[in-house]
Amino acid sequence: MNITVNGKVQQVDDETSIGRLLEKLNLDPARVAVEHNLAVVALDDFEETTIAEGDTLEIVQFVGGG
Amino acid sequence: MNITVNGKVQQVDDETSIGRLLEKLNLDPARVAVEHNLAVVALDDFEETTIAEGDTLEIVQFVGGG
Amino acid sequence: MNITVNGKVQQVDDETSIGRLLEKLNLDPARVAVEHNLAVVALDDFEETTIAEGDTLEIVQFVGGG
Amino acid sequence: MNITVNGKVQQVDDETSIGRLLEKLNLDPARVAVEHNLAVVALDDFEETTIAEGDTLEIVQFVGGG
Amino acid sequence: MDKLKIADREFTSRLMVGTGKFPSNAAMVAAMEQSGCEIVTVALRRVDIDNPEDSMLSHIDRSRYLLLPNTSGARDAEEAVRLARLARAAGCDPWVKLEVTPDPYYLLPDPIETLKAAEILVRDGFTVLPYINADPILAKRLQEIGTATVMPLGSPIGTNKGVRTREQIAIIIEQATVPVVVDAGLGAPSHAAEAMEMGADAVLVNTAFAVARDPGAMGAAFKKGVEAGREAFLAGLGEQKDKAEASSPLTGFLRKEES
Amino acid sequence: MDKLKIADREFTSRLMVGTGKFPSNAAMVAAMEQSGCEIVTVALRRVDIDNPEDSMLSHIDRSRYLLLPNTSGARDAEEAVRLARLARAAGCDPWVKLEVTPDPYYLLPDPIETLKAAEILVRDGFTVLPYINADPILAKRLQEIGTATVMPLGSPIGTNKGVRTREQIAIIIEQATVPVVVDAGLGAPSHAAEAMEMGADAVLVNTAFAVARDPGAMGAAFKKGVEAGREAFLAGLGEQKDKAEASSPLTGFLRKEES
Amino acid sequence: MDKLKIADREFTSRLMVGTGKFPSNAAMVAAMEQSGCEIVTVALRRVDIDNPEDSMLSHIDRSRYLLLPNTSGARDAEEAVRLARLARAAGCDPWVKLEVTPDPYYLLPDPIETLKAAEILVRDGFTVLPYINADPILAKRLQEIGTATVMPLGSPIGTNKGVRTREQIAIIIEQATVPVVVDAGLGAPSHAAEAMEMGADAVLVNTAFAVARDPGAMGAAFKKGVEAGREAFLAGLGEQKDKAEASSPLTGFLRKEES
Amino acid sequence: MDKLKIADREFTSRLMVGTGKFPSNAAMVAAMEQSGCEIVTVALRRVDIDNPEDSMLSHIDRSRYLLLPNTSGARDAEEAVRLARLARAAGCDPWVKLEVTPDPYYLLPDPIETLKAAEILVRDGFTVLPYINADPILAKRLQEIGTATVMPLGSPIGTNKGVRTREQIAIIIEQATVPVVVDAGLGAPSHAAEAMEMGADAVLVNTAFAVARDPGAMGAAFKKGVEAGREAFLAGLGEQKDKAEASSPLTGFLRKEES
Repeated sequence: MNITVNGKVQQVDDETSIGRLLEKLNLDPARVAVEHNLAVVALDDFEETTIAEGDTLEIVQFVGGG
Repeated sequence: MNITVNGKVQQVDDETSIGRLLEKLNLDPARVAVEHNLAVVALDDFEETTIAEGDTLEIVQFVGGG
Repeated sequence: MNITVNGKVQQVDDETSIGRLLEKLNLDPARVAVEHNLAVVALDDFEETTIAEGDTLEIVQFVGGG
Repeated sequence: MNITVNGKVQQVDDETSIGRLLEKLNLDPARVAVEHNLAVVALDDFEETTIAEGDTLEIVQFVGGG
Repeated sequence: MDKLKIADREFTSRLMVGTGKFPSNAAMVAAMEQSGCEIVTVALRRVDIDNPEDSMLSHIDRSRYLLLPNTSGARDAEEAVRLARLARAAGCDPWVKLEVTPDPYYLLPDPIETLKAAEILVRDGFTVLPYINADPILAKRLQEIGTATVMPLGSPIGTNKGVRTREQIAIIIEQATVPVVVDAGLGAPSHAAEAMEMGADAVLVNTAFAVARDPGAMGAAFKKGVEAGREAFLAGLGEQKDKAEASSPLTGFLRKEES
Repeated sequence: MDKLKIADREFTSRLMVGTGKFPSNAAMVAAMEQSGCEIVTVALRRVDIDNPEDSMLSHIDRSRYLLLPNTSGARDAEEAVRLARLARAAGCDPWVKLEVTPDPYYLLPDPIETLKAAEILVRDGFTVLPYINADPILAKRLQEIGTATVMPLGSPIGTNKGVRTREQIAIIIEQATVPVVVDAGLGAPSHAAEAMEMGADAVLVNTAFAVARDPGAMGAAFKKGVEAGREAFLAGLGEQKDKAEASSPLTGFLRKEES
Repeated sequence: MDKLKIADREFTSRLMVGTGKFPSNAAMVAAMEQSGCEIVTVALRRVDIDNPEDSMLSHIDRSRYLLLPNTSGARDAEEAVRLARLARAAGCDPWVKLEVTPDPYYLLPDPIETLKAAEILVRDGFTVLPYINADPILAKRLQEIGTATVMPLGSPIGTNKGVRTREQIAIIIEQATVPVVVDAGLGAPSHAAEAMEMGADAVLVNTAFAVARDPGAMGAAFKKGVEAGREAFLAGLGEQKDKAEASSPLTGFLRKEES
Repeated sequence: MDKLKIADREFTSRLMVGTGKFPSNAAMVAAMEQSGCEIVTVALRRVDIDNPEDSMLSHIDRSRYLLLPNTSGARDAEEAVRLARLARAAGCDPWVKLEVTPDPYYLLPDPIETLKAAEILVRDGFTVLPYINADPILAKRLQEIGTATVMPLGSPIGTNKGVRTREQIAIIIEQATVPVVVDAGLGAPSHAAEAMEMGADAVLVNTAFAVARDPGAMGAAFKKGVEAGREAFLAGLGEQKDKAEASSPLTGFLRKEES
């Protein structure tokens, strides 16, 4: 199915979760924060949060800033 | 009857208008602006605007300002 | 004979005067000032001031300045 | 005899020295500097420097300063 | 010819005069006249019913000066709007110098209430000249909602400290799509000239006139200061340099030319 | 009427113009004319024997402007004296702007050599206007030996940085018995106005005109700036305050009067 | 002992360090360590899915430094709130340096959106440190709605111009009921010391470290500058005087005492 | 290690302390100790024969501090030379802070007499530290005749106004071949830090300590201020910019990357 991640459309398997998506993207869950359809998702909920066709995800991490 | 003019309670005759009140107060209608129960009253309406018991009036004039 | 004018050695005829030198150099006497062996020469004295072998002359004029 | 010390005329015995004068004035020689007729006198010379009628002495000490 | 255009009106003078705190009406009029101003600000206050004074308006030739009522005394948007409407009802053109100053000590403007009042008054058909802190973002938002100018302060009212907000004013001017009028704190003609040299479109001055030994002469002095600054801005000022530059040629006198 | 008196001469203008570095003689003349100046400075240089240029003097109406030769290029008192005498021999009045600047980078004046040259030139009958660092003690010594003015610098020549020596200039003005002419570094009319507001008697400007996009217009702008500053000084400026002062009455609107 | 208290936490250091623009993580860590800071700001950005970099967090000892996420990049209140919540979800304490900067050129804060976001975040349980223009009224409103500090700018971010908003900062400090942290534009220890001498409670510095030849040494220098300013504030600074005052006794040497 | 070298002696501290005007000897000693200074200035005055006070020297540990006698009170070169010689006779090392201040109001130094006295004292074997106006040419001449430092003033003595002579001090530092010690007017650690950041080699402070509520603590504050400025100078300060520079990355959050 198609979802939008950080502004780009991505092909992912159906029946996936945020946890599995991060794994697939080689992103350490402890190092990122995720917004799922504009709602922040807590780290503990990554696994059970399933992603549906057309969902929008924002995955962010910390960088240097003043 | 009692009305409030510029924050002070005043005794005035029943059946009075803004025009007559200004006259009584020796104020030149052309030199002031009047707010009647929070609504601004146009100069031309001074005469027909009647005042009722408990009304609140603000009468202001121009002074020097920066 | 040799004289030094504005720091450069110049060949001039013997028996010359400041007036004649200026003429030869096409300089308007009214527009310059002359120092002859460190002494200022007045405009009126240009003619009778004769120049000798080895003399040093400074010829200056006005330019823009602040 | 009369001498001038720090701008004021003083009566002192004849045959006196700077050393003795300081003693009389209860001034610790190690804490002051002395000018005798405009010439600075070294600490070691206080004793043998004799004072004559009309001499001028300046006796100074250190104070706070920026 | 170099005109100042605010809303649909053109002005020759770039100096606006405030009428507060003058020792006398004569002093006020002298400052107004000699300053060459075309816009004068006035305030509204409650009439003292028990002993009304005669109105200062009788001293102002309204064929010559545009009366610009301010909303001084207003502590929030609602009071400011009421004052603006009262001024209009009193026969003024629908122009207003919008001031919302909750704090009576430094009389600094409230950005939130000022924007709120400006939105209402613009919709209400007023030509709005808002007095603001030197805040470039606020200035941008105000011009976007349709104010006729922005009026950033140079320094707090009445301090005579001049343009102490230089950095911010420069940014406001750079980003402005409406005239920038520097208001408050301009205590000397050099301050007014400095603002104009930076590219400000006009200045508003009051205290400097009111406290001058000779208010009329001070008006004339500021007139020249404002014109000097404006003309210098148009004539193209040079930049500041860190190294000195000879204003006389550096070729040596009485010695060989130098490279 | 408010005149500037230097030695035995009176002037209406308090703005002196330097003639260096202009892109053209026309630009120079435009700046002179529009500035309203009555005194213009010039320098002396060796004639280039091999290709002499025509003299810039032909462009200056000497019935209208007093020519004030400077001693620029002089690195010590002796060179300065020689230059002054040459200028006099060239037909100038015995007036001289005394400059002794050993350092070619910042062109700052030498206090020792300047005082020495001033003593000689005063004895020699010159009217001496010495260019100096903003040094109150040096200024005092110069006026004591008879110079006609003192000319402290605002900031290094050609930097356009304005009056960066405010503290010292204020002391010089306070102690002066001769006119104080602020010279060098005045890059904008606001700088000139500031100097005049402090009580300076006149200013000298050159670079700001020469580098302006429109030198003539800049001359006019400085004319107004100088007059603005002078008039404000005479009209009595108010003091700077730390607390704001309302320019509108603080009696509350629509609420009880405040104490 | 003199502690800085923000919300319910106490800090010994009054210098906060920004982590942006460093040439290397090593340089960043050196500046953090030598500055003695206890609070460091960080930003949030989208992960580049295609080539993710390793997180800079791995270089920051979180047992030693409180991570203060900022909302940089947010152009309005809603974006700022989302960023703050993401940072909290990422495991940070609910503290946020609130920045709303619609304009990408000067990065100046938006007073309206900042207040709006602050209200939401305070209700949401965040400890909010808002970055603002030097606007005393806005500062007052923010502290009234419960922000933990106010962070007025000294001059625009990254300019190194120091405290160019002195007048306004002084008023903010005078009226503050929460710590005042001067942020942005502090380019040298003297700037930081000046802010602290005025009575600021802390400062935040980033660019000055990141662009220094030796960021670690610059961190140590600012540490001393901040402490110097704070200690001088507590020790009671003297006032500025216009007349000189001898620091040596004025009794004449070698002449009669003077009155 | 970073040492200050004057003549043939090395110092770790770059802060010199003046001993005038302290409320008590205890306050003076506290300031000296906490400032970490190694050089303290003292003055010479006539003993009051009729009621001599005990000498303040008894409070100064001369194994720890180098006593630097000044020539305050001297109004010309001759008096200054006599004072220097008396100080040496009183057992001081042949070091002298040369001050010639004819004017008792602003206590500004006389450039002519200072140079004259310096020439005599240098020939006489003294290590001469002359106090001067911020005059780059005079500074150059003094170092050329062999003074051990130059000590330009930041602002008039005792005014606490800081470095008001920035332009000139910067030139003096650029041209200096001997240590530049900024003296007079430094009223806060930020002032001292600013001078050091500019590249000054040391500063001398007195009034700021003497008038502080807590002179000892103020000594400690200045110690840090001076070190902060010096370390920042060595660590390489960034330049001032006119445009803001983000300290957080400008890549948009939640929107496409921006170019």
